[in-house]
Amino acid sequence: MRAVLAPEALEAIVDVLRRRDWRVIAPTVRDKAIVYGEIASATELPVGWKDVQGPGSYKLERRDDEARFGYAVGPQSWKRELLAPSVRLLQIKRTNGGLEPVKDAAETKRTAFFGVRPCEVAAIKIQDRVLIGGKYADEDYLQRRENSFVIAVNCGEPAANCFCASMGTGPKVEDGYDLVLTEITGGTHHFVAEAGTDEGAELLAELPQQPAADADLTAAQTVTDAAREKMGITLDRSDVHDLLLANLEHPRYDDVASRCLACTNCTLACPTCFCTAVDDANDLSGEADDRLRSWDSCFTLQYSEMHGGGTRKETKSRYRQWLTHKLSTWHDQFDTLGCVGCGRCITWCPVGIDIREEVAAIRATQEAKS
Amino acid sequence: MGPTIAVWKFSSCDGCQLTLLDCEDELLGILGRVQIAYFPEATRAEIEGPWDLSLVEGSVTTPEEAERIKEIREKSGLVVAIGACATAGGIQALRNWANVKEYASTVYAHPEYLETLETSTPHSDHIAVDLELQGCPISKVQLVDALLAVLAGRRPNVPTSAVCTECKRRQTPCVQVLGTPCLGPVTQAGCGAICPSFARGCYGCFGPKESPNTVSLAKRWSEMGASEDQLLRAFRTFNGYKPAFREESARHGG
Amino acid sequence: MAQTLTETAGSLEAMTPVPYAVTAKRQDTYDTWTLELEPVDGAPIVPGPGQFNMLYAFGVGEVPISNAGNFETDERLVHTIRAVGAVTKALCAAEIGTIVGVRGPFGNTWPIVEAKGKDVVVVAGGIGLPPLRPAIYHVLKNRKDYGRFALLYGARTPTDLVFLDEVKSWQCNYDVDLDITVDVGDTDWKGKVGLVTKLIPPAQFDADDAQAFVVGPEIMMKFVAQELMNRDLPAESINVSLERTMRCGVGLCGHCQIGPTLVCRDGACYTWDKVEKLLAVKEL
Amino acid sequence: MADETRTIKTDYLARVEGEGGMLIRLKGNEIEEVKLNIFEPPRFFEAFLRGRYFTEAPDITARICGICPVAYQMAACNSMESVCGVKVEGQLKALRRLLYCGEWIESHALHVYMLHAPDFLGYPSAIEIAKDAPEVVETALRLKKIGNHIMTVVGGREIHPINVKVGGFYKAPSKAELEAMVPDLEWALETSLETVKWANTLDFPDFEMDYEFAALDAGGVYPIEGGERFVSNRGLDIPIDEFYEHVVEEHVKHANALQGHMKERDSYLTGPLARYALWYDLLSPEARGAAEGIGLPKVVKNPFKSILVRSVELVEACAEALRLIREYEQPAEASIEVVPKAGAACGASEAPRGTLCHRYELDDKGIILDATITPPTAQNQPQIEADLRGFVGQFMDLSNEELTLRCEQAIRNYDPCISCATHFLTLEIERT
Ligand SMILES: Cc1cc2nc3c(=O)[nH]c(=O)nc-3n(C[C@H](O)[C@H](O)[C@H](O)COP(=O)(O)OP(=O)(O)OC[C@H]3O[C@@H](n4cnc5c(N)ncnc54)[C@H](O)[C@@H]3O)c2cc1C
Ligand code: SF4
Ligand code: SF4
Ligand code: SF4
Repeated sequence: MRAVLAPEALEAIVDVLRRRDWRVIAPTVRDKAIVYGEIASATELPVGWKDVQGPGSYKLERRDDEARFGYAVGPQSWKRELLAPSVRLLQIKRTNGGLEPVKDAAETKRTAFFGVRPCEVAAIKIQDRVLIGGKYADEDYLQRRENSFVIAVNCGEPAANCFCASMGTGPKVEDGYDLVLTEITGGTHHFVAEAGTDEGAELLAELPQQPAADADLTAAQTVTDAAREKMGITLDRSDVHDLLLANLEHPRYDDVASRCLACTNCTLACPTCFCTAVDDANDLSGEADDRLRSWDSCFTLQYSEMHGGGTRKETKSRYRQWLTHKLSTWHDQFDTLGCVGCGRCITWCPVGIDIREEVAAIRATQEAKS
Repeated sequence: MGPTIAVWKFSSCDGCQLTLLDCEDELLGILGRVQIAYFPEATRAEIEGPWDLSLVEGSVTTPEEAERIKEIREKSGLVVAIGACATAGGIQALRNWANVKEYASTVYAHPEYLETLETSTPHSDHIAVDLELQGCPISKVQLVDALLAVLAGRRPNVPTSAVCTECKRRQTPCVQVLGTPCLGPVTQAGCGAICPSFARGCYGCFGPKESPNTVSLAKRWSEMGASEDQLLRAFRTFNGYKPAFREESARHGG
Repeated sequence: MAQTLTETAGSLEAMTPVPYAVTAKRQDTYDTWTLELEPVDGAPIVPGPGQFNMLYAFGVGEVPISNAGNFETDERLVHTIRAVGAVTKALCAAEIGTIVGVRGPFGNTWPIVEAKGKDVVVVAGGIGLPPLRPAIYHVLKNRKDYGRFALLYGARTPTDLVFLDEVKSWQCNYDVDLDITVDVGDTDWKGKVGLVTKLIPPAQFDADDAQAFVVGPEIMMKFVAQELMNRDLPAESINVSLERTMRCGVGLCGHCQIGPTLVCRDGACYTWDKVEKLLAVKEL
Repeated sequence: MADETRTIKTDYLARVEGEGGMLIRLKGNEIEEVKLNIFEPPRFFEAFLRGRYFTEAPDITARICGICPVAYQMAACNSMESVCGVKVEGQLKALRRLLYCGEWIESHALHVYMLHAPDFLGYPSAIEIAKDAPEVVETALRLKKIGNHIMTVVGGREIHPINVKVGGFYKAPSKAELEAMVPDLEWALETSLETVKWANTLDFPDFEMDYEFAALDAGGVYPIEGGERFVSNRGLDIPIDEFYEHVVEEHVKHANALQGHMKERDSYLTGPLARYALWYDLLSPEARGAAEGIGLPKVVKNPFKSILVRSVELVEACAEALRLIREYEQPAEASIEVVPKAGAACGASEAPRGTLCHRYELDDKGIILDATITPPTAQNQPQIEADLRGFVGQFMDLSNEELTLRCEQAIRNYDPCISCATHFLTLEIERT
């Protein structure tokens, strides 16, 4: 099911969903960045804003139109909604010498993610594979995931650090959404909408709309084609798996370690990084123990700590772990790459380390050798 | 009867021990499970040592303090150093770059009454410390967790990673990327990343994280327009005497 | 979309510990204890040889510990634990009747059934013996199905040898070529002194038709594997068990990665050809 | 008998901030010596401040005292802004006042219930009170927590807040964030009114002193976060910039601190008793009502009754916080721009325990050339010793034990902060 929507129809989307008592999470402007937050009206979207991104830099600027989605991805990702930064897995109570594990009641409220970019849809699919697709599933993630409803938005204006085209995850979403919008700002400002699921179609049917003609679909395709063109291919994924595994001791890792802060920003900003820690927190009486799961990162020393010390003491090994995991060993572990080309790790690295450049540097010496 | 706890003050502002009294929700619960043996800020009562746990606030700045910490070590099961003063020498360690004795003798008729050492040093320079809680002041959450961990025989949850981890978990857009220099990437987590959440760069009050790459961060600050003076001061404030910060400040003069 | 997710999702109960009572306890060395555990209610879990459980000490935390039980005759969980940190200390301090939490069994199993008809070489370093015990019992129980059985056991000092009486009883009661050595002896020690690798050249097995099972510190496994390969045992026939920090034990937390593999999911048992290159890289 | 020497002594004063002791020597009926011994080691703050950038002063001086960091931050800001010729006004000033109310609530609740009350109730500490009367301590903790919560919301955290900056704040809280505190503050207001009544049930020694009360004049409001003039009930009325022309500091042998004196005058008193006596008419109706309700006169001369006045100020801080929140509108900018200028100026604020004055001299690049800080306890120290003399003179018949306890209590009347008092000893730093 397809349709053409006027910008005002976005308000209807929010309306319909809120009337169903769903939470609507969407991009909004806060703290000088575009972040996700619950909205009550489509007017809270970042109307007429764009982002200017560079390695380690991000700035919001005004656009000369009223685009609702005229920016790329910001500091946050939908990971915050699905693999929450910190949750209590369970509480274990001591009862007359015994142990009683108690789980919190499941949250059942549905949540619409409004404005999910193609790379983010891809990232959610990757986390699905990791967190619920194996032999064991993360219960909290599954619950949140089941309650989610994805309204995707195709990309017309990639930021400087975007490379989804290289990773095959954008700028046009292929599947994994309930509803997808393509924003067209040239001429009359409008959206081309397409349902991806029955639920998406149900929502679309409730919106004020015009039928979509072939020309509209072509126009939408032009938007994403232009975006793809603009990005070009900056990371060759075809050979990257073997390239990195063949160069585990590459001197480039010493070079990057001199710049890398091991601050964890890249991993925690990344929409696919899934590592977590489980810690215990006793209550005051000493009779109950909360087992808390929170975001962790392979860039910390404690991450790899065994009795007797860390496995990856040097920043160099931590960076190598991350880079090879993203682009190489993730594939061995989960049959997919761990990077969707969203560029967050580049933008939100406080010293602007660029994953594409690091790969290119390793590739350059490899090619020189052969 | 729970374990005995003694709270000791050395050269400090009292803020870290006040943190214990500031645990309003937890204080009575904790007091129900331990015996306060010595805590003059809160009580006149005293229980003689040895003590199971000593919380030590403040740095060592006088000969008396240098002796006292040894005695406390001998009489305590566990010694936990709390705060930047106790773990790094604190703000008063700025004296370590000045000549205290010389000045005191030119100004005071009886400098011997001052009884102050040339340096302000952390307890780990004097004794073996079992656990350090960094921070100026320490975090309430970490303090309560450490006490409960001791009671449970658990390892305290003291992450040695960067403030950035907390920034990201609380979803604060990185202020450094937005243009405000931030010490978060080289500073140990624990505060909850307060400063960036108030649109200000971290100023390092929790001291260095493990393997801090201060050189790279300082280089970035320079690119962002920070002067050498600014860099020197940034690394030489509340935890300036901790080796990683001390070495970095030295790279920027002084 | 929601429905399809639930249908295909993996098992959900993996993170909830099941209460088990400590029913027997034995001190093996100055820092190592063996606990026997039985479920407080319900049927016991049945691990395979080589699998581990996540053991939870109340209020202290959870750690991976290998199964060391004799599954051939006994349903009780047996864990031999060396007290090195908070959790293992708490577990070792557990008294009879103490309730601990158990999750598992996790990880893969030793290819011991697949080794049928072949010679078996077991090389254990110190506390590496208990994780091999289930496999050893399988061989002993089905002794006639296997060829020669060499058991090479080394430890740092005589006091670090565990299960010594039991090991010696195997030698008496079954056809086992037992050889024991310690790195550093003491006045009472009458046996061999030297690294466990020295026991390999004289060991009796047919390199063309043998399977080796090796557990010990990583560095020991490296040298043992090398020594076994020097005897022309192919790397594919050498099995080792790896150790990395684990927070979940079920492939969700990411901590136990070594390059392309997750130890909790793809291991902890590996054939040497799969891991040799990985372990050769410093801090991988 | 008449010549017998008697020593009243406490080596380490409990339930005060910092390290100090007390020594009183009597020969017969003659008081030979009264000393408030301050052995808290000097920390040389004024020396460290030299060479630092002017914007650092609020963060650095906060570390003089963990109990009243906001007082330091405000005095530092006031002083720096005065040097640079800017004035923080409107909602930003109101936010500062609100933050400060948080500190007053926290500090006063702590002192009234946990540091001072045990003296009146005959307990070594609030920990023991909690065993017999947990509700009293629970009340104290909840009040304290509400004060701390204000500091957390406005300042980022309760000890050494991070949001205070020369020129205002790094980030202004939203109205909604402040309004969320209203229910708690309403409870706190009610409870502080009860606190006044409860404190009035305590027994007070019959003792009065004839004080010179000194406090800031905040120009028509009860002085908290600042004030342009320093005034007293004996005719002192000076612009704060002239503070050091009237107050001299002296290094006495028994203290690692300098003591403040007013030139050509005796000791004077700053703090709740002084603020209350000078500015009674500026108290909120709630606070005045509370005072009237227990028949508290407009001037209180019995230092032991400072607990009553402190409770009245607790009411004031709660009522004021509520008013500030009701009238709050989030300012468009969280701070005003402050360009450094060469010059020198004083700035002051009313710490829970009294007037705190800072003076800075800057060069044209904003580098601090000179810093002087005079905390309330340093100013009160001569007065504390005077109180002890007066009290011992009048109650000489008490047993040694009783007299020691009472003298300690007389010191705690001031809620002295010894950590604050010892940053003084100045030190030249030669930078190479
Ligand atoms: C598959 C497998 C099988 C094993 N089998 C056995 C066995 O049969 N017998 C045996 O004795 N041992 C076995 N081990 C080793 C055992 O798991 C470790 O000795 C144990 O984890 C040590 O835990 P601890 O808390 O006692 O020690 P600690 O040194 O206190 O902690 C060790 C681990 O806990 C983590 N940790 C705990 N608290 C924190 C914290 N606050 N912050 C960060 N990290 C923290 C660390 O990351 C570190 O990895 C096995 C390990 C693996 C992986
Ligand atoms: S690795 Fe970087 S570019 Fe790739 S998905 Fe993660 S954050 Fe985005
Ligand atoms: S704001 Fe500072 S602490 Fe936070 S992520 Fe950025 S660099 Fe790290
Ligand atoms: S962000 Fe930095 S300076 Fe601010 S409170 Fe935390 S550790 Fe201290």
